[in-house]
Amino acid sequence: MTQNIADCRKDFPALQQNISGRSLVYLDTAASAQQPAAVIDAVAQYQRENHANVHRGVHTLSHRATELYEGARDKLRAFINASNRTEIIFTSGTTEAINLVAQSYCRPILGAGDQILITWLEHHSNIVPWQLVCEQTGAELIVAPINDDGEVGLDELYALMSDRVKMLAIGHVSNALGTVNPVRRIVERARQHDIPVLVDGAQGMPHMAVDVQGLGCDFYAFSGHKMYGPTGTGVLWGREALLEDMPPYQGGGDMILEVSFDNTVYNELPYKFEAGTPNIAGVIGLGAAVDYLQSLGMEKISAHEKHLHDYMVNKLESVDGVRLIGTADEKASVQSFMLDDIHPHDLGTILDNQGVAIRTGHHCAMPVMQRFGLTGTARASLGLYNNTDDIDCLVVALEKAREIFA
Amino acid sequence: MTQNIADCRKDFPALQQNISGRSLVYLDTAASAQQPAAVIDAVAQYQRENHANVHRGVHTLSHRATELYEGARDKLRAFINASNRTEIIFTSGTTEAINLVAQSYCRPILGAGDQILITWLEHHSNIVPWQLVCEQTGAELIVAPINDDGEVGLDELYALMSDRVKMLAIGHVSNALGTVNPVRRIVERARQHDIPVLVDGAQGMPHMAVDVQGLGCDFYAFSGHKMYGPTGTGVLWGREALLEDMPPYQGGGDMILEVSFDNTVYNELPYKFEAGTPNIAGVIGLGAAVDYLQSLGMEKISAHEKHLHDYMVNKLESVDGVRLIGTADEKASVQSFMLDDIHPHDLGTILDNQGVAIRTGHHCAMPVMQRFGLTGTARASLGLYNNTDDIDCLVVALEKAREIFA
Amino acid sequence: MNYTLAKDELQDLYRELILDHARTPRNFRRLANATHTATGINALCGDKLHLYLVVDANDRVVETSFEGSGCAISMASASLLTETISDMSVADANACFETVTRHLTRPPNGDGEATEFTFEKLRAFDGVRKYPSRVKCATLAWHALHAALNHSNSPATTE
Amino acid sequence: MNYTLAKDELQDLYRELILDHARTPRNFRRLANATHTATGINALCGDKLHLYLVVDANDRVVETSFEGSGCAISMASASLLTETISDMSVADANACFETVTRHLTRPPNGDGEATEFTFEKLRAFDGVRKYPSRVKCATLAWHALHAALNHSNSPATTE
Ligand SMILES: Cc1ncc(COP(=O)(O)O)c(C=O)c1O
Ligand SMILES: Cc1ncc(COP(=O)(O)O)c(C=O)c1O
Repeated sequence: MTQNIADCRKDFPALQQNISGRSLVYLDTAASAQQPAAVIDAVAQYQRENHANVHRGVHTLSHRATELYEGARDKLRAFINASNRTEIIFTSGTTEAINLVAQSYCRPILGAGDQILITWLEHHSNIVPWQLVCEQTGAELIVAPINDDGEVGLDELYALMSDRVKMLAIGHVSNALGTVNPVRRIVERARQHDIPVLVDGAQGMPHMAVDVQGLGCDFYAFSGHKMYGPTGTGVLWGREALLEDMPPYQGGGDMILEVSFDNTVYNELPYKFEAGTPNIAGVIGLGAAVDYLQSLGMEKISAHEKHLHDYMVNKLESVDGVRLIGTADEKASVQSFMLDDIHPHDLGTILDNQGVAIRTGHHCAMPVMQRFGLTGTARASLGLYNNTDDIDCLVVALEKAREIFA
Repeated sequence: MTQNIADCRKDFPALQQNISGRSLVYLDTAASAQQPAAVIDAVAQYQRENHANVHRGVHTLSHRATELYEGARDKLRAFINASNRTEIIFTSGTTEAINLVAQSYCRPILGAGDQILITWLEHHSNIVPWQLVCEQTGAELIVAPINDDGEVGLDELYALMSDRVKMLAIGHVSNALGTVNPVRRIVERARQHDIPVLVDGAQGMPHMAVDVQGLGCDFYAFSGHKMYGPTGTGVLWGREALLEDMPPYQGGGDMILEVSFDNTVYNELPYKFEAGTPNIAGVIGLGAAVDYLQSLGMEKISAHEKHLHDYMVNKLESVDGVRLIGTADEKASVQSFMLDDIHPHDLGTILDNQGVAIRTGHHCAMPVMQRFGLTGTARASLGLYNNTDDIDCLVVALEKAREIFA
Repeated sequence: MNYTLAKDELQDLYRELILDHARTPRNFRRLANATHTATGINALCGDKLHLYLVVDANDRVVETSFEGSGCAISMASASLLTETISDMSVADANACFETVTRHLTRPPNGDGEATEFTFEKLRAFDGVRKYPSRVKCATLAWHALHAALNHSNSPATTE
Repeated sequence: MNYTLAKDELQDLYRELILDHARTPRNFRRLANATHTATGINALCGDKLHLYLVVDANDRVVETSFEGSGCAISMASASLLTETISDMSVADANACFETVTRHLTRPPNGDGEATEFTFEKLRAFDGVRKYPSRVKCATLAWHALHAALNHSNSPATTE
């Protein structure tokens, strides 16, 4: 494992390959990050040497698996500065984490007249769970607008805050536009109305040091695969006092202390919310991803990515016909754009043909697209393993696209 | 990959190790199976070479990941003889699959006066989700008894069937006792009352060829990690006509066709039920597990395990002080027992000290334990990689336990 | 580095006929008197197109048009579809749907393709078959046609 | 094969004193006049034990008993607990909880253990420390004691 960001690209096996005859330029980290060998190997080693079901076994393998799984929980707790390991609930991803809060925290307390507040910037995973629970309860979904730069209008957001709002759910960083929301300030305002705040941290975790107590929010949801860990893993962090009062989300093994047909006693936190056999191998891999990120240092990663992002924006602006979508003051590692009137989908194919992987389409953020009168954009997103050569390749590839569609 | 069951133990890296100085005897497959190298390598290779997010990307890696992920769906469809790939819904495990049906199929249609029918044999994952939905809707959970051999009383079960019953949820094979339920006959009776049937197949899949159309049930739920695949994976199979009519379970990316704040259009099957980034690597590993099982042949696996199970039962009966719990006529690969008045937990430790891994406790089936007036049992469970030597080691270890507690 | 190959492949994908129809789609309008309509949604990119048909009393497609937005491949495909099926019987149009989608989803250089496929202009899309994620773009309009002729209510997709 | 080692380890875990208390637990009964009670649940094996205390007006534990079922380690631990804390002040019993649980959860051969730990009989459990999954069995009764003395309502567990 390397400690130097400039060298760390070699830690990622997937980046050592050629695509269409040229070495892969991966600019799709916002969709899913590649994994360092340390993560891949931790998963494989667990499966080769230490696998068994967790929590209920007295034999050696079961004990080892439990220690590794619970050890990952400790790593995650420290990584986001949660006050207690019981507040770290493993889920299958951000999406499940948000649905859990919508169903277990909100559904029992919502009724007609109540509101859930989100923004136009959100990913579908931070929209649809709220639409579902509003439909189920008769509550209303209200949405704070964004401006032409892709920033949430704070005045409008604050104006929507009231006693009727039972939850504010807001992204830390927009996956479509890269906008970084001023979460701490927003939380302070929400506090004045006693509105609990869920932060969708799927795009926050990979790019900056996250301190959930510092942010002041009540729930923070994120996915392993966006932060260089395995798919099928995620975390819901929640304040213990809130989690304690919530009914379980799913029923099954491990989430109970005692089952009888008359009376079932739920287990303590975090187990109350972890029904069934968890993704043991995945969670252990996620712990290894945290180790990897900490060995580099989140501050260094942020600085590296900030530098690269500025370089990318400059370069893109120098390409004739490029229109940037998402020009907020505070941005992280993601840039959407259009090139002439080339459809993003065509652009994606042409770039892929030159070894450059970008994402195209609505990025699971259709309302953002509608706001800009588009059906989709091309999006280049950065990870800690990218460098300025990658950006240069992107620009060359864009020039070729213009030639073909000239 | 070997084709011969007698040789296949070498395909499993975890079984090549020593525990407490002696070669591992793994008799805890019912809790979680070990994985063949073919599965471990498929996961690692995917992560090293082909990882990207699925379904929405035009670039090469995203395309490869999508093909591999959807290819696994085709494998699963064929493996359980589902009529359509749209009926294969990937979940995080059996537990989530059952919760999905309880919440999406049952919750909207249940009210006071309605009933859900289960049996005393069920795993907590096939009890608690129904308790939760009954609590939410005012419906009633009714439970068919089991006899002293650990068999469901069919007359009593049939007597409980009526128009009021909106779902029968029953295990294919009991994880605590190994009882195989006559699912096909039971489904036929349920049909006469138009009762839909969910089969908890967590312990069915690893031990026998499963044909969901042949069984005639409506839903079949199972976990990857019980059938030599990765943790964090599972399948809900359901009849297309039922799945079509069910509202989504979770909201998020991929489960919608179109999102706006006025109107959200859900995606087609199976995507409607796969919100968020799935466990791509895990599902690909599950596909590799299916390939592995098919290369051996489920019939051969069943025959091998049946032979071993009979051997184990005979051997256990020859040990003084052993009392078998679960003596049904139809059994699969699982045997619970007590030894003198040694507490199972102590037994587990003593066996572990001799390299023999068994499970002890309530096996997430507390009602079964209560039925037998126990708090727990010792349980030896078999996988395709076990052999008669393993059983002999178990017996020697049990004799030592008797010495210590003499 | 093998840029020439890549560029040739791209030119094979974006042939002149495709670029031409994408730039200037034919029959691009709403038909107020449509007897059959359908919407196609490409879940991959979120694009939508609406197909309009006028079928007369003799079961003949007398007019076809479309509206919507999409990539060059899907726009060109829709545009060429409107030209291809104009004046066909409903049965022929359905058969055409079968032939075209089968052709496009067959791997390149598969068996017997030369003999079977008679819609010469549509060979412009042959390059698409190397890009499985783009095949859906090329078939979207055809799936919409199938839905329109068979009165399906939910939007057609290519999943 | 190293059976001797394994057997020695087992004898270190299941020492004579533990087997004796497990076979014939002391103070195994319900106390109708208990002033403090608590239930301990071991989630690992589903075992439950109920602890009963009589604390007098001077905050002294004048009687202790337990009921329930469990493995040899947890039964012996509960049995020895009732003997150990009988006649202690509540403050001393709480301190004893702290000392014992700290001692049992410390890895074997850790620092400074010899000097600190004064409950000689409870050294019978030292062998448990090599079996982390069994440490919970040894500490369960102690957690129940802590819950009883501090009036906690939910069942004590060792998670
Ligand atoms: C019969 C049965 N049903 C359900 C489950 C739950 O499976 P999982 O924990 O993988 O969700 C299990 C396994 O623990 C089981 O054995
Ligand atoms: C901002 C944001 N929120 C939520 C999600 C959903 O995450 P997942 O698909 O891992 O559940 C994503 C990623 O797709 C995202 O970028």
